[in-house]
Amino acid sequence: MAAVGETILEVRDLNKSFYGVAANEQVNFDLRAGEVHGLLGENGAGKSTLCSVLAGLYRPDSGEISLDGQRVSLRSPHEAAEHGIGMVYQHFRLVPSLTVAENLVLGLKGQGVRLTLRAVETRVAEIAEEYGLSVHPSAYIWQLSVGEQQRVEILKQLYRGARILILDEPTAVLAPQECEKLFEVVRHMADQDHSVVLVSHKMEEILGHTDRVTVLRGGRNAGTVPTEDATASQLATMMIGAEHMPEAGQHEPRRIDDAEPVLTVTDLHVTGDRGTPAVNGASLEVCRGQIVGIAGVAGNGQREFQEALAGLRPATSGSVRLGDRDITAASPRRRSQVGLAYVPEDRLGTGLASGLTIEENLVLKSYREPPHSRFGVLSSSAIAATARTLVERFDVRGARRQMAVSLMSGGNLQRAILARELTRSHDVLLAASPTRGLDVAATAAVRGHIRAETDDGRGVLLFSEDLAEITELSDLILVMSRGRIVGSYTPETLDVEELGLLMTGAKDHGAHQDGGRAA
Amino acid sequence: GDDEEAAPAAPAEAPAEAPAEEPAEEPMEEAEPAEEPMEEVEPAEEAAPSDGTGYSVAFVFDLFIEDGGWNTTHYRGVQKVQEAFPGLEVQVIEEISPGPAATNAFEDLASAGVDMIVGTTYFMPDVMPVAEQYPDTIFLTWAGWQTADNVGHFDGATEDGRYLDGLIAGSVTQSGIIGYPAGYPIEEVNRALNAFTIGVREVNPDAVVQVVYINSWYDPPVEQQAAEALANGGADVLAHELNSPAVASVAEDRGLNIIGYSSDRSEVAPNAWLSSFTFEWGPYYIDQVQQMIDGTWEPALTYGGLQAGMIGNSPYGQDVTDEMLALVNERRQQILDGTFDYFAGPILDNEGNVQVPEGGTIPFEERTTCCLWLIEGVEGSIS
Amino acid sequence: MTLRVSVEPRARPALAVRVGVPIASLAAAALVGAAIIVVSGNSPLEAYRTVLDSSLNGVRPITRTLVLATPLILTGLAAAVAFRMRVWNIGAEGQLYMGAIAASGLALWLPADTPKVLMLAAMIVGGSVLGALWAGVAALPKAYFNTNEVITTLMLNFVALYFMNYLIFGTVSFWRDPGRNYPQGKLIPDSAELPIIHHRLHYGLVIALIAAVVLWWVLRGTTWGFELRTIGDSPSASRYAGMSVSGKILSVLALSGALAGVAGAIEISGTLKALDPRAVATELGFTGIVVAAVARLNPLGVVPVAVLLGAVAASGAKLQTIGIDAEIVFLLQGLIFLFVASGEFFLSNRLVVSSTSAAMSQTPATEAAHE
Amino acid sequence: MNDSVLVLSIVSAIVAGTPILFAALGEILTERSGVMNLGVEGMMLIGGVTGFWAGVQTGNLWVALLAGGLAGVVFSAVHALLAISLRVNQIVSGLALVIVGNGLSSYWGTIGDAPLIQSFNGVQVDPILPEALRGLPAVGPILFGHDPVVYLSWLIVAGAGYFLYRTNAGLSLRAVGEDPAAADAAGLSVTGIRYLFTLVGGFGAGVGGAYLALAVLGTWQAGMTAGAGWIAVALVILAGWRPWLALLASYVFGALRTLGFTLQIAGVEVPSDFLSMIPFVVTFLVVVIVSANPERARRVGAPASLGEPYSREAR
Ligand SMILES: Nc1ncnc2c1ncn2[C@@H]1O[C@H](COP(=O)(O)OP(=O)(O)OP(=O)(O)O)[C@@H](O)[C@H]1O
Ligand SMILES: Nc1ncnc2c1ncn2[C@@H]1O[C@H](COP(=O)(O)OP(=O)(O)OP(=O)(O)O)[C@@H](O)[C@H]1O
Ligand SMILES: [Mg+2]
Ligand SMILES: [Mg+2]
Repeated sequence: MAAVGETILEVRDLNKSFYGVAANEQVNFDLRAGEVHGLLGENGAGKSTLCSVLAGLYRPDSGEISLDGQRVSLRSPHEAAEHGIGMVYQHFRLVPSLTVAENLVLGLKGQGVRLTLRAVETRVAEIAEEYGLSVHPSAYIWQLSVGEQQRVEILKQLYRGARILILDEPTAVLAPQECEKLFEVVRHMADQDHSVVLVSHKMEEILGHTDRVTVLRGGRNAGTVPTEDATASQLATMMIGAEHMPEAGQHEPRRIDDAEPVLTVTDLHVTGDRGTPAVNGASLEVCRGQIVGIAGVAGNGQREFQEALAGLRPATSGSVRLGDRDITAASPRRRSQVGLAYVPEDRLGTGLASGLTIEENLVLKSYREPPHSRFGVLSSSAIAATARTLVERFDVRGARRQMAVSLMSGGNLQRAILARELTRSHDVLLAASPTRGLDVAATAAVRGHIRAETDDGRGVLLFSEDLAEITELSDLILVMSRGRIVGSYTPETLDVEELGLLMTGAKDHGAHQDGGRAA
Repeated sequence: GDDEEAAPAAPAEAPAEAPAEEPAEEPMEEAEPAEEPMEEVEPAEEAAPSDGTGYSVAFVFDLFIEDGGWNTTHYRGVQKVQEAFPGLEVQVIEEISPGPAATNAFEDLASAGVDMIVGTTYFMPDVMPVAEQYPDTIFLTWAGWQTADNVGHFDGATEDGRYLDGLIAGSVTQSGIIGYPAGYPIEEVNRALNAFTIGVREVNPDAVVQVVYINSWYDPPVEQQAAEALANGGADVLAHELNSPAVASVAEDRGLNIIGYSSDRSEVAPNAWLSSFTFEWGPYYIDQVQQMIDGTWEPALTYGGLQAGMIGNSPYGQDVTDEMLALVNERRQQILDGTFDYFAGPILDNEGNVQVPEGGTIPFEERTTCCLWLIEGVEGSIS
Repeated sequence: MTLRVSVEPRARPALAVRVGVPIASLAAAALVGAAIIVVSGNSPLEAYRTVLDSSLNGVRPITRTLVLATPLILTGLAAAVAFRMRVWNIGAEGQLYMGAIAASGLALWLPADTPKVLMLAAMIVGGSVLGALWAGVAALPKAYFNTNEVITTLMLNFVALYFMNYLIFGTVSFWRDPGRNYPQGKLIPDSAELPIIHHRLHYGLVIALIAAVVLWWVLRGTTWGFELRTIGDSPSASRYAGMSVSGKILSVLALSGALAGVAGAIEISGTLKALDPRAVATELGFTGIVVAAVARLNPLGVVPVAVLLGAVAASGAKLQTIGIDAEIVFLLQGLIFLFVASGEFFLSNRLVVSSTSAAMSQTPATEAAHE
Repeated sequence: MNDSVLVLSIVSAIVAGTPILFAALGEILTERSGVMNLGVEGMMLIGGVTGFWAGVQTGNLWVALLAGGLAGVVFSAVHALLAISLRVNQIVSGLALVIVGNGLSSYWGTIGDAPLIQSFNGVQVDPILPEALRGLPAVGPILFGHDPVVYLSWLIVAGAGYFLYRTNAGLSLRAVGEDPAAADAAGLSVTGIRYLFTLVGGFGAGVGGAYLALAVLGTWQAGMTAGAGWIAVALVILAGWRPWLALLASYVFGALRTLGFTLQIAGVEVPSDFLSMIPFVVTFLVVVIVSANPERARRVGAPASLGEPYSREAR
């Protein structure tokens, strides 16, 4: 076991590209025993790619990796694990239909023939105890909240004796208290001489919880610095190469006593995928020109709530009114026709059809209307024209005419969705985690669009696990927990501490979770 | 529903309407198939003068010649032809399914100058359009009914052999139940079944024949299951009108007796084996080739049984006693002499209707359109 | 630095690739086929010459090939349209039987002096309707309970076969010509026969070709086709866009069944002239699935593939006359499927030789437009 | 008692169901790994002809079954290559196997001067348990009257059930079929496991075909399965990918067919064609009824990644 401070992992001139797009170019990286090493970069800077290479998931096109001075080749996650490298992926890699314990032993060698989970469960209990990662070993993954699932992922790596733990954007899905707990765990592991690679977009996390930080830009090294010498603006510069990041200007919360409600939800009940109740009696009101933000830990019924509002999931009881129209039973198409715009959490797969072209996706909701089609016959010229204008107005980049959108980047995917949704006439915008995983520039652009909504007297219902986003945008902040609205604040009355407690109020929200592997 | 009235009606209306709408059928009425093949078969017996050199014949099969059933019986005929005409060029084309594929096959052969093309199963609809275009080629098909200047058809009177098989089955059965898995409830099958049952009841008036139709000519796993079902029902003798050896091997496995269908199954079922009628296409084929060579060939609808030499019998199994053989041989001789008619009335069907009145019979030339009824003593139905 | 050969997905195959790969696959199949023919003691050259002579060399061979290809085009389209939406309709076989039953029934039921146009229209519409309804029996549970359609359509094939057999072999039905030595369907009147283009080639081919072109256009040029492609691509996105997935399942399976039904109707009206179960049940439906897949579910691609198979089938008997076993012919067909199907891989993936510098192969942009 | 129609029919159903059971078990394991192989019919035919050939050569049942199984393995390897490595549409690859298997087996079985189709195998498949047990009322014939292969199939059913739910390897198999990406990250070789169990499925189908030829039919016939392979595929779905239910389904399917014949003998006034439809209609109805209840549907649902090729770097 290497002494503290000694370099245990070293990456030289790593190259990896996809579809001829260079994700990592000549990347160098080194990791020391017992350090928490931050990895910072914009979307697509190559962070996940680098991590996936270290975890043995991706095969590098070229480059050297050495552990404890020995050159190694990590041809599979199994080989990486044997070298003590474990990764918690941006999108969790757990089998929903199996239990926690089963997921832990899955793929472990030397387990013997019989599946004996009892031993595992006791060992798990120990580790959980040691690192304060409480989960129920015999619970099914699909029953767990996202936060719990993340703990399972970390447990899994510790259980496998990982000495190098890679966490890819671990806080993206966590409530503040959960984040704090996570960083305690991380620190504790470092003290145990484990090394941790911490990927994040969030400056404060990097500054607050790492020993050194490596910044990637456009797949290349932008430098590695000790955290104590680093400043936010310096890192930002390294990240996006510009002196100052775009200002996310705080805005004036509106007084809305006079305004009439555009969206009224009364005592809504919705059932989840597994037949268990997901939303139990949620009520709220969104007025013209108002942004209502719903904060909450993933898996507390937000998704089912959104889907019910969008008409993708039937409401078992309660009512939804758009203006003075009752749309409780209306079809998704009808809702969109009468003025509901929806930016779903899952961009590729729900918001956009991944195999279709950008043009086709931009008319996904208006293809039936002239000029895009008449009497069921599509007009490719009209569709192309619409696409061209939208791409310009919303500055969608990287789109090629006949190319499947799955090849486009995260931020551009989101821009495309906004372009389509916001340009249809609507009174209410329903937006779910609209900036998750987007970099600063993209985030600023998206938030700008959302604010602009209220200026034209529309109402916005905003779901997000990112508290900062909620507080920055909302005129009214609601807290969702266990499928209910459990708290309500205006920006003035906001008490982040208390809000966080409400969000994480109870831990066994699992029953409402469906796999929880966010898009 | 419609079957009840349809079944008895069919034979009645068949002759009535046939001439009206199908003049081509008339040869059927006129031809006296009973003797027609008789006299003509003679020349085949004494060695043929020509050895067939310079002539060519092709046989088209819908399955392969080794199927151990229908196609094998025809292939035996082909081999007889080759023996009789060493110089004759003989081609065998297998696995031609009816429809356009068959039409193509016949066209290929005709255009290649083959003098006589024989379809060994019901290929008539596929042959007719080709025959029109190749008037110099002779076409023969099994069970066809519409002749043309260069098209004739043939069929074997299974019932002759089946009646004799029935005599044996009836004598052997202890349980008085005989299982009879068959393909489809069609005239030919029912006719043979009825004759078989007549034989059975002649020697064993209380015995019954249980028939099961599997609605396929070839489905070994299902044939096996049908045989099992019948054995489970108490049958101790199995007879069948199906092509695969599956039924025979069930009989052997379960210690029953087996009457085959047109081929000797004694290898599969050495202990269970009793006997089977056989199709003897050889004499007919040889005769037709001879006529072609002599230039005397005339289109005909040939329907021949024992008398025509188109129906024979396989070797008998160990359980067939001498007195059984004696009876069988006596009856065979009487049929050959024309002094015995197993279809002599009265005949009731298994629903109690009179199908053949006292003193009546089923005339040989009307047999091919019989029967859409099952005779008294058969358990099962064709509805 | 070391060279490494790696497999990389293609965004969009270039036109040259999309044409070249299938041809290469065919060549490979022909080679392996040649090997087998040699083993079976015959001359590959003679064999392949025979295939060409009896299928493509001359007007008559070509007409025969096309006669056999016609139903395959239609069943191929039937599979293509369903598979495009990831609805695995294995039931074209039974739907085709139903089409044949309906068409022959109408031809016999309508007065024989009905004008040809009306008669043919009635048969084809009738065939497509019954085919669609039969597919509907599987479509309803699929649409409303998401019942696995592979098993339901498979079971319905057996049921349809027994039903067709019943009509001719099981009873003296309206379809059956009574009092024949061997059960057979009543011949349809002349007014019900498709006119002949040449030799035995009938206008069913034209109907099939029109169907192919129309389906191709419908898939890319209509809202219906757009919805079908979207659902096939990502169901949740299409639900989000307000499309009715269950409704589409019904209409797609109905169209698929209708196409198979038309194939049955055309077989009756164009080649068989009577309902003959033995001639109708020749696996045209199953073969259509493979045709569609080999054609990469592209309606226009279905046509050449079907013709290719027609050509191989058309030479079946001729090959036997030169001493090649019937089974070898099936084997050749199977090989073609296997190889062309494998070729699929090289359409959606490319082998990349990479060295130190990241492989800079062509970007999606430089690759040709999609179908 | 022991020759009552009921008892005998149950016994017959077991005999008839056994070849299908072997094939279905193999296919269950294959599909559990996420690979769908519709080529069962073709693999059974290949296994049948090879097994029968081996039977004729050696006269030894076990050698023959092994040979049949191995032939199935070789044949399924083609599907593995196409479906797993080349990511070919699995339905197509399966159908191609059926076509090739049909041609190849018929060819082999009918060539030569002593073709298999005319040979008979000396293989003995007799009951193994003592007369005393076999004589017991009802249970005797039903439980103790079978040949060793039937008992082998029961062992395999139990083994497969134990394997799937009680062993680490079984856990890995289920994980690969449910979520290959997660299994991959957990250090399992998705490709390796899928290859292995595709071959296992081929083995099952091959043994099924060999048993059909050697024991059930006692002879080899070209295209002798006549759709049995397709029924096996259907029963896998009907059984909800569970070995025990597959056993039940195979026997019930056989029994339903026998029922149709029993009804014919009883002379019910229903055309035999419609009686022949019974097993297929019942299967259809059961599948629909099961899926009609979402809760039940989920429990007997297909492996989540069934039919989906997996590629590590695709996203
Ligand atoms: N799955 C993919 N296949 C092929 N090319 C891809 C894929 N994903 C991304 N690319 C290419 O890489 C480029 C950058 O993608 P990436 O997702 O990193 O964008 P990004 O930097 O995150 O931008 P944004 O900030 O808008 O998300 C895109 O232009 C896209 O063309
Ligand atoms: N599996 C893949 N297939 C194709 N392109 C990929 C794949 N993974 C990453 N890319 C591309 O490689 C580049 C780097 O992506 P990567 O996910 O490493 O960026 P990142 O820094 O993790 O971005 P983010 O902050 O959005 O997670 C991007 O252009 C991305 O689109
Ligand atoms: Mg990105
Ligand atoms: Mg990332």
